[in-house]
Amino acid sequence: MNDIIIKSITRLIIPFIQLYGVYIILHGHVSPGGGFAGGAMIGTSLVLYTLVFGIDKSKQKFSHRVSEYAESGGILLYVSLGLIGIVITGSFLTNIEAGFPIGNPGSVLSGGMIPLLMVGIGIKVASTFITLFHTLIEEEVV
Amino acid sequence: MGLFKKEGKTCNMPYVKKKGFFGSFTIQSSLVVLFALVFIALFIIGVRGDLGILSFVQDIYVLRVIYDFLIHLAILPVIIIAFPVLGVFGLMLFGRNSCNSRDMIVIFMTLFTILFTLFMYPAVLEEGVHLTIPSILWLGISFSVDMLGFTMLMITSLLWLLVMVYAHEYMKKEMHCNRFFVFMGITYSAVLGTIMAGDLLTLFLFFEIMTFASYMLVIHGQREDSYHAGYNYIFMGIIGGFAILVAMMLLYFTVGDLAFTSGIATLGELGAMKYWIIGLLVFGFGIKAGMAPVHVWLPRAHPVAPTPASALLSGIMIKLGAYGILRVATSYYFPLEGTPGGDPVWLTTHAVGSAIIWLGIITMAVGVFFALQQSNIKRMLAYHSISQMGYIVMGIGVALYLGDLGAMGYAGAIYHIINHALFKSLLFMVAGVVFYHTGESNMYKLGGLWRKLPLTATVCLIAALGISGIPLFNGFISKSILHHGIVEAHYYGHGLFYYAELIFIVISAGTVASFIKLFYYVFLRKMPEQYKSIKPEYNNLDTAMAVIAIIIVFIGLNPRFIMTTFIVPQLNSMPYSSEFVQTYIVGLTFFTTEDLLTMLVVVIMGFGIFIFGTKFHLFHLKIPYWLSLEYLVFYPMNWVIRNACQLMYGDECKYNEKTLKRLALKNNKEIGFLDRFVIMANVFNVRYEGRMIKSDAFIYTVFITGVLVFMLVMRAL
Amino acid sequence: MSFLDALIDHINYIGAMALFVIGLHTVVTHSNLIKRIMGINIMGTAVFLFFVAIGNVTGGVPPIIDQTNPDAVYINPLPSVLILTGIVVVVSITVYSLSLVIRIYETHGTIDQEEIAKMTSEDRDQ
Amino acid sequence: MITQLPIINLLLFLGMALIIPLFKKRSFSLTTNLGLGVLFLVWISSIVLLYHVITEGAFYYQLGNYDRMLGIELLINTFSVLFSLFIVSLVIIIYIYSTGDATEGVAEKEYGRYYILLFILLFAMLGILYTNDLFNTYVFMEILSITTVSIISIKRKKENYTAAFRYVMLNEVGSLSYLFGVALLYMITGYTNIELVSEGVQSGWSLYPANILTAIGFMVTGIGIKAAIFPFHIWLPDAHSTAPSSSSAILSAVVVKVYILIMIKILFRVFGIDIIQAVHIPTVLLVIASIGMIMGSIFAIAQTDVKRMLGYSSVAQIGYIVMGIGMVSMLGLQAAFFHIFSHGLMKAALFLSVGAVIYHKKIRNVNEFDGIGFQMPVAMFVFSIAALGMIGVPLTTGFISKLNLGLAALDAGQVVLIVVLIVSGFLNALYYLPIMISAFLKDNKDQQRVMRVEKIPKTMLVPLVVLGGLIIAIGLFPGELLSLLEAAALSLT
Repeated sequence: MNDIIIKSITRLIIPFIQLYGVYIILHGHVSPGGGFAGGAMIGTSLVLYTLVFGIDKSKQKFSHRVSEYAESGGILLYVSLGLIGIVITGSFLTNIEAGFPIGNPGSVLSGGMIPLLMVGIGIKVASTFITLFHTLIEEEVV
Repeated sequence: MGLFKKEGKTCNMPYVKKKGFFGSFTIQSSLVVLFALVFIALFIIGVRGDLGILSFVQDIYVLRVIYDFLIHLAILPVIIIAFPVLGVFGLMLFGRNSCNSRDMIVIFMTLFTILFTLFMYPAVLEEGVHLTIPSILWLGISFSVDMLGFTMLMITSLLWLLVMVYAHEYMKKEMHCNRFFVFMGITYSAVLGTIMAGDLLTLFLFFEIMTFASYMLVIHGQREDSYHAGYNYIFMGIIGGFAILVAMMLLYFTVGDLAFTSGIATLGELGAMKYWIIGLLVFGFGIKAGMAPVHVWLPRAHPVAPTPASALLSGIMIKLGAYGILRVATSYYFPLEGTPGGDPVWLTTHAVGSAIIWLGIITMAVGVFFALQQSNIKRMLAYHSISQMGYIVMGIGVALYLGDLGAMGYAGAIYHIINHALFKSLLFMVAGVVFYHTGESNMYKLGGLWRKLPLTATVCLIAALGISGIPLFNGFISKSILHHGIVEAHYYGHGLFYYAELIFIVISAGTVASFIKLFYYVFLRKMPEQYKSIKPEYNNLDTAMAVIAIIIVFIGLNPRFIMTTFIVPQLNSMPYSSEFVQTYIVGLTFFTTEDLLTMLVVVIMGFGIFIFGTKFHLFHLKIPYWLSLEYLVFYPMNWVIRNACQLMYGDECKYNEKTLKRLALKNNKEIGFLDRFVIMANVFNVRYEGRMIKSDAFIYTVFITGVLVFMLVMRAL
Repeated sequence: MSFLDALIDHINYIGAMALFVIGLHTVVTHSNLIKRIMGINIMGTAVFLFFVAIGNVTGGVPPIIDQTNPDAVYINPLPSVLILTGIVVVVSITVYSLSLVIRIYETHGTIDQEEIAKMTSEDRDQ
Repeated sequence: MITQLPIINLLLFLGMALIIPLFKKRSFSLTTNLGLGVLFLVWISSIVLLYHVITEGAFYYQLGNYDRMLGIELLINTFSVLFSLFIVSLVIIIYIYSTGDATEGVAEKEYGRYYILLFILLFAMLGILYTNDLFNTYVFMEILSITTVSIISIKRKKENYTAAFRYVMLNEVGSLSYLFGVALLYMITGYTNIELVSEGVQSGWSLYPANILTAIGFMVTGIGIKAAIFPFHIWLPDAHSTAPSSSSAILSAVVVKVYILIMIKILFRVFGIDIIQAVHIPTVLLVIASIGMIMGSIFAIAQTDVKRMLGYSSVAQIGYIVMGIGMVSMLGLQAAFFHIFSHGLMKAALFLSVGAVIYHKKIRNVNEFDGIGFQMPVAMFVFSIAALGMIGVPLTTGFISKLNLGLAALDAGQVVLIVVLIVSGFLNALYYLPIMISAFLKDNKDQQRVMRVEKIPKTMLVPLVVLGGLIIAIGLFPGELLSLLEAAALSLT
């Protein structure tokens, strides 16, 4: 796809898609959305990038290695947040009781550690999406 | 017949060449046997207090301490079972490189078993040896040796020693001797365990081990026919084992206990279930005992095994089948001691007994009938084993049928177990020796061997006289007791047993005829040329045979010894009427005119049959195949299987054509039922496997619909 | 009339059932592997629809706290949350099976189940 | 602290799986040793948990302290702990073996991936056992399915792809059926927590029978597919035979059992004995178990590929377990549990020993086993022990399970089942014995028998010997295990 319009528009639109994804991730607990939805958006933006600019260029931006680290890191973030709960109150994934801030209903900071968990999920989902897509089109499966 | 495998490649170990007339090994092993015999005699006589030997031993402090320690050792059964296993380890460690040291280990291992068995005798005379090991195999296993078990142990261990002495020489010409002796040891251990079992679970455990270990003995020759025979043997053994297992579950479930104690009080209330249990047990043990409808493995397995193995298979292992029947019947189906004769609890025993008598009679008839047709010596002996097992089973049947008056049948069965073990293993040994020297086992091709093998001919004559039941030899004693038994069955019981007695006599005559035939064809007649070069020599083979022959004659001359030492104590602990036992068993006179006359009739009939048979070539008569048992039983099944294949595929089967043709064979000799079944499974697989795999979601749909509809319908009902 | 009422009341359940059967029918009757995957997806959608439909409350509002309307009836958010997980699972299964189909196409040269079965059974006979 | 152990077990496995890709550059033995360490840690903690559960009783663990109506809850009782201990122990043995033989058909760069999958597999299995939530079970089940299918297709061969695809298709149908059942239960109870659902089901049985009935049907069928109960076994032989030997052992000995445990959980804890008896599910189970026991063996007889044969044998053995469940009695359940243990040991031993033969001699055809016993004595000896166990010879675990099942059948008044049991045992003998006979008693066809004893790594031999020893040891002294299993069966109600 060597169409200049598509390339330019893609360049233009991808940051916004990703920004919206981040917004969705961070506001997952106060409005519809969350880690999965936002992560999927970010992942889709990368898929779009691959579609437009080709696999090679995409690999430079988001290499296999990076995605592997991101995938593991996403879950590890989630798990280590959960471990805080074990250390402090004796239950995995404890939220407010473990000392996370509780704000006003409706505000971003009201969910304790939920936004942080969502960040972890978002990273994981986004990287998984792009990895799946890459492996499928490379036919380098399993 | 244990054909020696691959010329020149025999037991590939150096063994010391014997010097002089007797080899040193022969002398050593003969001394061991002599020691064992003397020790047995002295010990038994001593414990019975006949010659004051015991008080002599008691006077010496050290001996007394050792004696007291040994006879009160509670774990004697475990020691006895462990000895052969130790021997196996010993021969694997030390005996790998020399035939002589290996066989010495084996012989001493057997000797020690005899000695330790003897130490149980004082305890057995009092209340028996009992040992329970809880938590093994979930329910716990237990050992218990009473007089019946002790009798079996004595005959087993003595015979085993002699066969091991014999095997040393014989196995020099076979391959894989080490493997043979290893599995011999395991089998021995299992046999001892079976005899000493105190409950059905233990019995079953050792019985199964024996089946699998002795399989290796049957298949030892590793030829096509031994594989066939082994295949037959192992699968029938497994079926028998499963039958016992089911019976065991039923018993445990209904009685709640597997120990050999009377269960008739509970069983009596069960209705048909109690007959199922005993039926399964008789079926399961009967397979091993070679009982008539399920004997088919026996004439195949015994001839192909090496001679020591077939001597033990025929001498000991099939007895364990009879022993099993006797044990379960007399423990579970007998009321407690002191139950009066007219008590209704005997009714079950009565019914079971009458069935077993007829099974025994049929077995006797089938065995002799087929034995007369055989030309292969070992095969003929195998059929005779079946027939003699029929005698024993009949004796057991009488023991059950007559209730508290069945002591005669019981005594006969036990006595015949002992006798048959002796003469049948001796006969197999003779066949082995003949084969050892000539390489031939077809009796029509042999002849005149008495000149070359005089001792073998003598012992063969003794054994033949024994099995034919000629007075002064041991067979006469047990056969006349059994004859008394069947006459009593007729007298006290149903009139139909009159015919059983007639069959009994005719079959005894058949036995006589076939042994006249054996002796005549093998040892008399003119000798074929190729056997002129045989040199007579004396070695272990002759030691073992001579000892057994001497025992046979001893029992024949002195019948009361076995009776009073081994059998009467058993009868006294059974719920038999003690009055009857005292009058008829203890006071039994052998060699009465009546018995002798019966025997004379039998012998004359036997000669008649022999002369008649040779004149009209009746012994070469091959009965048509379609009359044979296997054909009759399996024909319907084969028909079903053949047609099932047709049904599945029609005419065009994509399966391997050669195999498919085998399936369609009409002759069952070329392809067994199990093979057919396997081929059918293959065809079935080719036909349906792929199709099933393809229709995965369809199966799901059908199943889920089916289940939902089923549940709805059942709920609506 | 009542029948029609009931029909309309339970239209989402009936729809789910119909989808399930359609999906199953696709899986059973088609031998094209990709079509079978699509059938599975349709079945999955049916189950998800059913699950989500359970949580629906007639006249309910999305379960987001709204200070202006304190006594609003919320629909049950739990089924939707659960189904989100379910969707993720089915997505991964679908991706995986599609990649397998690619592999099968490379090695067997076909994505028709009948032909594959024929080939494998021929392999086995040899 | 002990109450934290279940979640720590799960996290250890998950963490191990996540760490492996980060170690890509390091030497591979580091990964395997670390993995072994993790397994041992979990093993020890499982033992501690078992002791705790037996002495102190079962306990619940709420993730994030959320209420059980909303959050995920773990239930740690004898049942879950005992079986997690079983799984971990067996996997340790197989794991040690696999460090010698992961190579079978797996490319070298895939090793890391294989162990990632293995640890996720363990994570999912333990999760299934611990969780007290129907939906959570579904999620773990799907994780298990995906990792299983990845393990099956990790060998890049064409039969692996078809086998894996077949597995995915059927298992996905099964999962969706299960989820549909969960939805139906959620509809009437409003919960997914097993205990709350169970209460709701008991009280709602008279009001919504159609819902519950359909739910039972769909859930049993769905899990039946995953557990390879007879008419749904079709995916199993291919999947288990094409996977690498060590993973075939895990799949056949452990993974399938986990699905059966889910089925037990659902039947006994969610619906309860009364309801399943009212809808005659035991009858259905007994019938399909009996057919499966016979047909699985008949299919196994016809196989020439030894691993496919073992796969079909698993189908038959699963029939034994389902039969135990179908009796719906304490004895039956206990017998089924025991057979889960004994079949796990025996099938693992069989697959591993056959794997050693394949590793060393590169033969898979049953007809080529002539004389293998002389070249690979240890492997074939263990094979023989396990095969005799399958037949039900005393001194092996197989005999005890047969005895238990038979007594349970009598207790349930189903004498027909004993006949099925015996026939199936006989059919087992029909295909296991010829292999043993030809391995030990026949000479190799193409070459004179050479006494070339096996040269396979010690890491493969030791697990084999341990498995063989365990089969005999538990066959000799099953009492302790049986009493533990009884406690496990009691903890279900």
